[in-house]
Amino acid sequence: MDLKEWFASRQKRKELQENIKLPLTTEDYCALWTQCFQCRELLYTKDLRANLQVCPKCQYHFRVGALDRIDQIADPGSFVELDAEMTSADPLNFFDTEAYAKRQKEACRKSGLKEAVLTGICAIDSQPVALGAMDFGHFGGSMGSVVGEKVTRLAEEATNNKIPLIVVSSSGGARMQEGILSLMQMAKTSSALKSYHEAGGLYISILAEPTFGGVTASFAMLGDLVIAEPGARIGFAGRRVIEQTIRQKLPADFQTAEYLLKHGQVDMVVERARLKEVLSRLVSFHDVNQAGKNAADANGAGENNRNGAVKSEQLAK
Amino acid sequence: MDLKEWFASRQKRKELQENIKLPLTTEDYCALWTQCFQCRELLYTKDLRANLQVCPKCQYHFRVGALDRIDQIADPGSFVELDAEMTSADPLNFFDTEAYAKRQKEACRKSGLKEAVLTGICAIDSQPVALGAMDFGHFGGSMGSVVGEKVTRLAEEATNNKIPLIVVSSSGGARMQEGILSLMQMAKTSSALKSYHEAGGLYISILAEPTFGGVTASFAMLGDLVIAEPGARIGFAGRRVIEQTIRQKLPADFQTAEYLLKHGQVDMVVERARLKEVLSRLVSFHDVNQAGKNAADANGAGENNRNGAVKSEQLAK
Amino acid sequence: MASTEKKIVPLEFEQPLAVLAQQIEALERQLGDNPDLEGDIDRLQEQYNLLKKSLYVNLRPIDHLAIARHSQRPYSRDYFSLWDPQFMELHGDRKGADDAAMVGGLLNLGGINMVAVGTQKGRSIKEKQACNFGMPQPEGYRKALRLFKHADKYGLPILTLIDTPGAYPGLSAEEHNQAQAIAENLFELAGLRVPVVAVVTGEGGSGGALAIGVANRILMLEHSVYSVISPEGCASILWRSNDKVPDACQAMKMTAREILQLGVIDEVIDEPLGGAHHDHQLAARNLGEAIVRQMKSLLKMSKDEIRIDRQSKFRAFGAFAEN
Amino acid sequence: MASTEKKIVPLEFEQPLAVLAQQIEALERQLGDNPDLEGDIDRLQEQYNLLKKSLYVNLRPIDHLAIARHSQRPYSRDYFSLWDPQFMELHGDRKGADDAAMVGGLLNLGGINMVAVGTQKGRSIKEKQACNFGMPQPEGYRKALRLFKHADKYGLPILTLIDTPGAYPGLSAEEHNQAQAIAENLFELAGLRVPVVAVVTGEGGSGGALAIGVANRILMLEHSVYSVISPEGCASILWRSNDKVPDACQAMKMTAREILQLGVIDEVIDEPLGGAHHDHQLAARNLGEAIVRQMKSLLKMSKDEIRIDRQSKFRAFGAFAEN
Ligand SMILES: [Zn+2]
Ligand SMILES: [Zn+2]
Repeated sequence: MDLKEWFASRQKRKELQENIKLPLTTEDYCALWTQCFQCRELLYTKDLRANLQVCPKCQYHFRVGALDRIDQIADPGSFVELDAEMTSADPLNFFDTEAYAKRQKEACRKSGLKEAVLTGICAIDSQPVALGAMDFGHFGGSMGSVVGEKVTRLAEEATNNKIPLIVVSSSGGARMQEGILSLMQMAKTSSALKSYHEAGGLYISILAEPTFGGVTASFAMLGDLVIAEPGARIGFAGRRVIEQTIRQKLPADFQTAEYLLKHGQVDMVVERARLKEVLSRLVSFHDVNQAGKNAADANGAGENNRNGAVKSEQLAK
Repeated sequence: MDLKEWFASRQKRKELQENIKLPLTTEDYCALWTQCFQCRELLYTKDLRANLQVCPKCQYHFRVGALDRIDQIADPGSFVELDAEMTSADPLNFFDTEAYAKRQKEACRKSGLKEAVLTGICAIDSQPVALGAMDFGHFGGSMGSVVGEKVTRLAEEATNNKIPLIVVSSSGGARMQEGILSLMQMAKTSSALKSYHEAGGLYISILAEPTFGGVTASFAMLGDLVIAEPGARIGFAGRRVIEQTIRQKLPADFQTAEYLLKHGQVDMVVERARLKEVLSRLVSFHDVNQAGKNAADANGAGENNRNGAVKSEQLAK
Repeated sequence: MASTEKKIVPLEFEQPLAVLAQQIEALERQLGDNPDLEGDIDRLQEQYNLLKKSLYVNLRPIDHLAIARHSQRPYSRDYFSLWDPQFMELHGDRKGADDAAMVGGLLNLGGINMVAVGTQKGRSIKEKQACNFGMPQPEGYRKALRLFKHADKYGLPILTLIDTPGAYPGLSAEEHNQAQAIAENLFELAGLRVPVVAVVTGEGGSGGALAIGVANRILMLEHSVYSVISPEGCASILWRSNDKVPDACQAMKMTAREILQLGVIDEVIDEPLGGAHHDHQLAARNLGEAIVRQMKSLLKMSKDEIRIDRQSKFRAFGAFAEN
Repeated sequence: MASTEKKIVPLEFEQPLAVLAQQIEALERQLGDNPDLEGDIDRLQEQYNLLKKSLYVNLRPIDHLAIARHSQRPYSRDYFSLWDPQFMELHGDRKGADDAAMVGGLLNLGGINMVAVGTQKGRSIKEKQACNFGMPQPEGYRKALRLFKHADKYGLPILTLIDTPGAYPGLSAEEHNQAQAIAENLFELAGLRVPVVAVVTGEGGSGGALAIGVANRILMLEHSVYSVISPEGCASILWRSNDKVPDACQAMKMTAREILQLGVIDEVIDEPLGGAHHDHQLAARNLGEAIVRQMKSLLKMSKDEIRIDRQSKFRAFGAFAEN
């Protein structure tokens, strides 16, 4: 599907029209100075943001909010949000030391977001993609019904429009306050990805600091390609739980992106500065309209690779 | 396909008629007494054979030749051999300290067989199956072009007749004297099994003492179900080669059937006395005509399981 | 019956009952010397029966949890062999491990050939250790997946029994990508074209339970529990206190009846009074009948319908508001 | 050219050539003092060129083996980066390991997007150890399989480069079912519906080579070898002697031209004089052109034709008599 077509068809959809939020801006919660978690350098917050939240001294990758993440990946002005108004219910009437309803309000106030994931359609170097970005700053990026539903709908949107799907995960896991329903979101999102997979889709999962629990054990680990950000901590069980269970000290790099790469769990670790470029090339390399089709349709190699942006210069030399 | 039908259709095939070898008898090469490899007990050879070549004292499973193996598995008189006359060529004109051609003759004389595998169609508790049995006594059970071709044809026969396939492996690996062509038999047999698999076939691979190298790394490890005989040594590389490479002593049970079971490589270890019964039940449990079909065709559970010989008695109590 | 019952280890909330039982026993011992005691015994026995009934109808969530975790509760292997003495176990993931915490094989239940898979806790100390207390490793989930695919190939319906505290939080489990193993099962189960019936028979612990729980029909035994996190984990995170486990049990709505009310499962199966551990045979018969009933109705659907049925079921889970 | 050549470590059979080169060099050093030497130098140079040409047209099988194993020979990673400086490597089997002896990723060669997979030997001691001297473990074959399936999904053709002594004969390799890993690759490669081109670039060692070698078109570099067992293994088993390696090389017919004659491969690709290690750029260009040519012709077939083409090719291998 052509990006222009998509934008045209979108115009007809009333509920989407109401939700257009362009351009993306948000009040920053950071103060004037930020100290680097890793090298302890004091950084001017504005410079840090300009450097994609990467410490210029030690390359420590700070967490990125969903809005900033989208800005870093999507072509400027191209992101059109889906399901922007979806909010959590409280199916269990959950109360621990505080009511879930109250905690939800508090989370929204702190993050400036309605939920822990933003989803939408955008362009990457003019190639249309379905993009989701989680925000750890909202309720620890936990997956309740809304995260599950929005990711599921995004996968369905990608299936219907035959466009690549990219989700940036950053989450502490399932949202306990929604009980068994939050667990079921793991199966719901995975099921939607299964249908997307069989339709020949390309799903690139990006694992950002931190990704754990039910999110890792569902859509985050189901990418056709899986990319991790440098230094990001990624796993199923938390480090402390494991240490308590096995009564053994864990290696220092345990559950880091680099550890996962060494243990064959991610395709690549990509520094944030190169992320958009890599995504763009991966998207252009895989023709999602080709997948499942007969190779004979392509009438030879050139045609078969008409989406290929990467050209071998070496061979021509 | 019904067994009777198969036998009827077989009658029309001239080349098969010529090759009928019923009933199976062979001159035994063993002397009057045999000493058990494991417990050192001196056993009366005739008794040992009557006990399926299993030591009555320590249950050591002696190697079984292809003819005896077929007798142990097939319903009496039901085995009809395929490709009985196929013999090795000498494509490389191979000569080491002796010509391959001469070694082949010697192997035939010693084993009384034309090649290291016998293949055919038989019945197991009246259920038709394609059955292959390797003979380690012939050229170390090595796989050259004939073994590859006969196993491939057997898989094709099973595919065409929609019947289960059972192969008992016992081999030192590929036959060096046929060079690269013997290596290619691994791919040829695996490719035939891929087609059989996609046609919904049931392939039960039985690993007998010893199974190594190119046979293990092709058809022997590709069973839908994999059964090993107790104590059988099974692996890819030989124990000595590994010890020389890693300069480390290997565990005593390394590469035994029980070791493979512990390491998740085989579905079950089945003693020879129960092998036929287990095969019969596995064949009856899986409806190869059902595989790939729509469940709705079955009109309910009873029909869906009309081949099921195993009935739950407990539930009726 | 009474003699079987006596061997059963009472739970904490069953103490009043145990005390009464002891009193009855004491009186019975004196009965020979003093026949007048018979009336007292009868009265106590009546009291015992009343208490027993009222006790088991007013169970708190934490009591269900205790029953679900009772070490004499029937485990997957018990059910399989009670249903089918000829159950043929299939081992291994084909790639290096045979996880004893995940049992699977070929089962004939009520005349239906099926592939059965279940988590396994183990009863003796040795068994428990071998089974890692019912906590599978990635290799266990991959073994289950291999069996699911086997079933799909031959059109065999799938039964899963769930009784696990969860996937094992260990070093090699993380190294071998526990998360991916679970996710892949969710993904592949969604696409199967054979009927899947899942039963929570004891503890349904989080993602480690769900990894064999993406089914067309989900049943729970009366005293079983199913939750997104262990109550201990929930209490420690939300209340920062290990004393608040009963509150966590309450808050999470993890009992069979509550989960039924939330619409996540299809049926609650009654257990023998006091719990399945009081009568394995009866528990197996009740559960077996329910499974066969569900399987029979599912086997009427076409392969496509089966898959759509399962995917639609999970598609609907969730509670949210749109503007 | 001469200066590049000098850095190259000569092989044993190249010693006469090396001696001549040293003599020429010595005379050249004296040339300033004694201009009369120029004629001698020219004569020696001519002799050198003649010897070089005759040497490389009369290579024994063992000489090809030596060239195939030359530590300066280009490896998979060299070819990938020479062909496509933007080659995107994809790591891991997703289940616990990233075998460095098996390299794979997304390659654009001659304008064709493809998935490329190759064994990798490593050049420095450290690299060699990391790459296990080019001997993959089961995890390496499973990583390759993952990439093959990725290619199949997106209709991307597959290129494999083979240069391995074989699969690693180790303890954990056996534990993790090396045999099954290889067998599964043979099985799955047979079923792929995208073009597969395999090239033996160095050593084609047994099942460990074949596991990425079930292709529609199989090419071999001029000095590469391909055999069912290593010549050392063959000599030790059949001759019971390590001195008989040259005889084993001869007997097994393992050189590119011999394998072509046996009908197992489709094409032999010329190498720069003396072997690919003398000119990586030229070797890569020649090979790249051959691959692109083969790929283009394969891409004209339908997906079904591609699969049938591959399966038919392997179906035909074998030499036997029927009665
Ligand atoms: Zn820093
Ligand atoms: Zn014995």
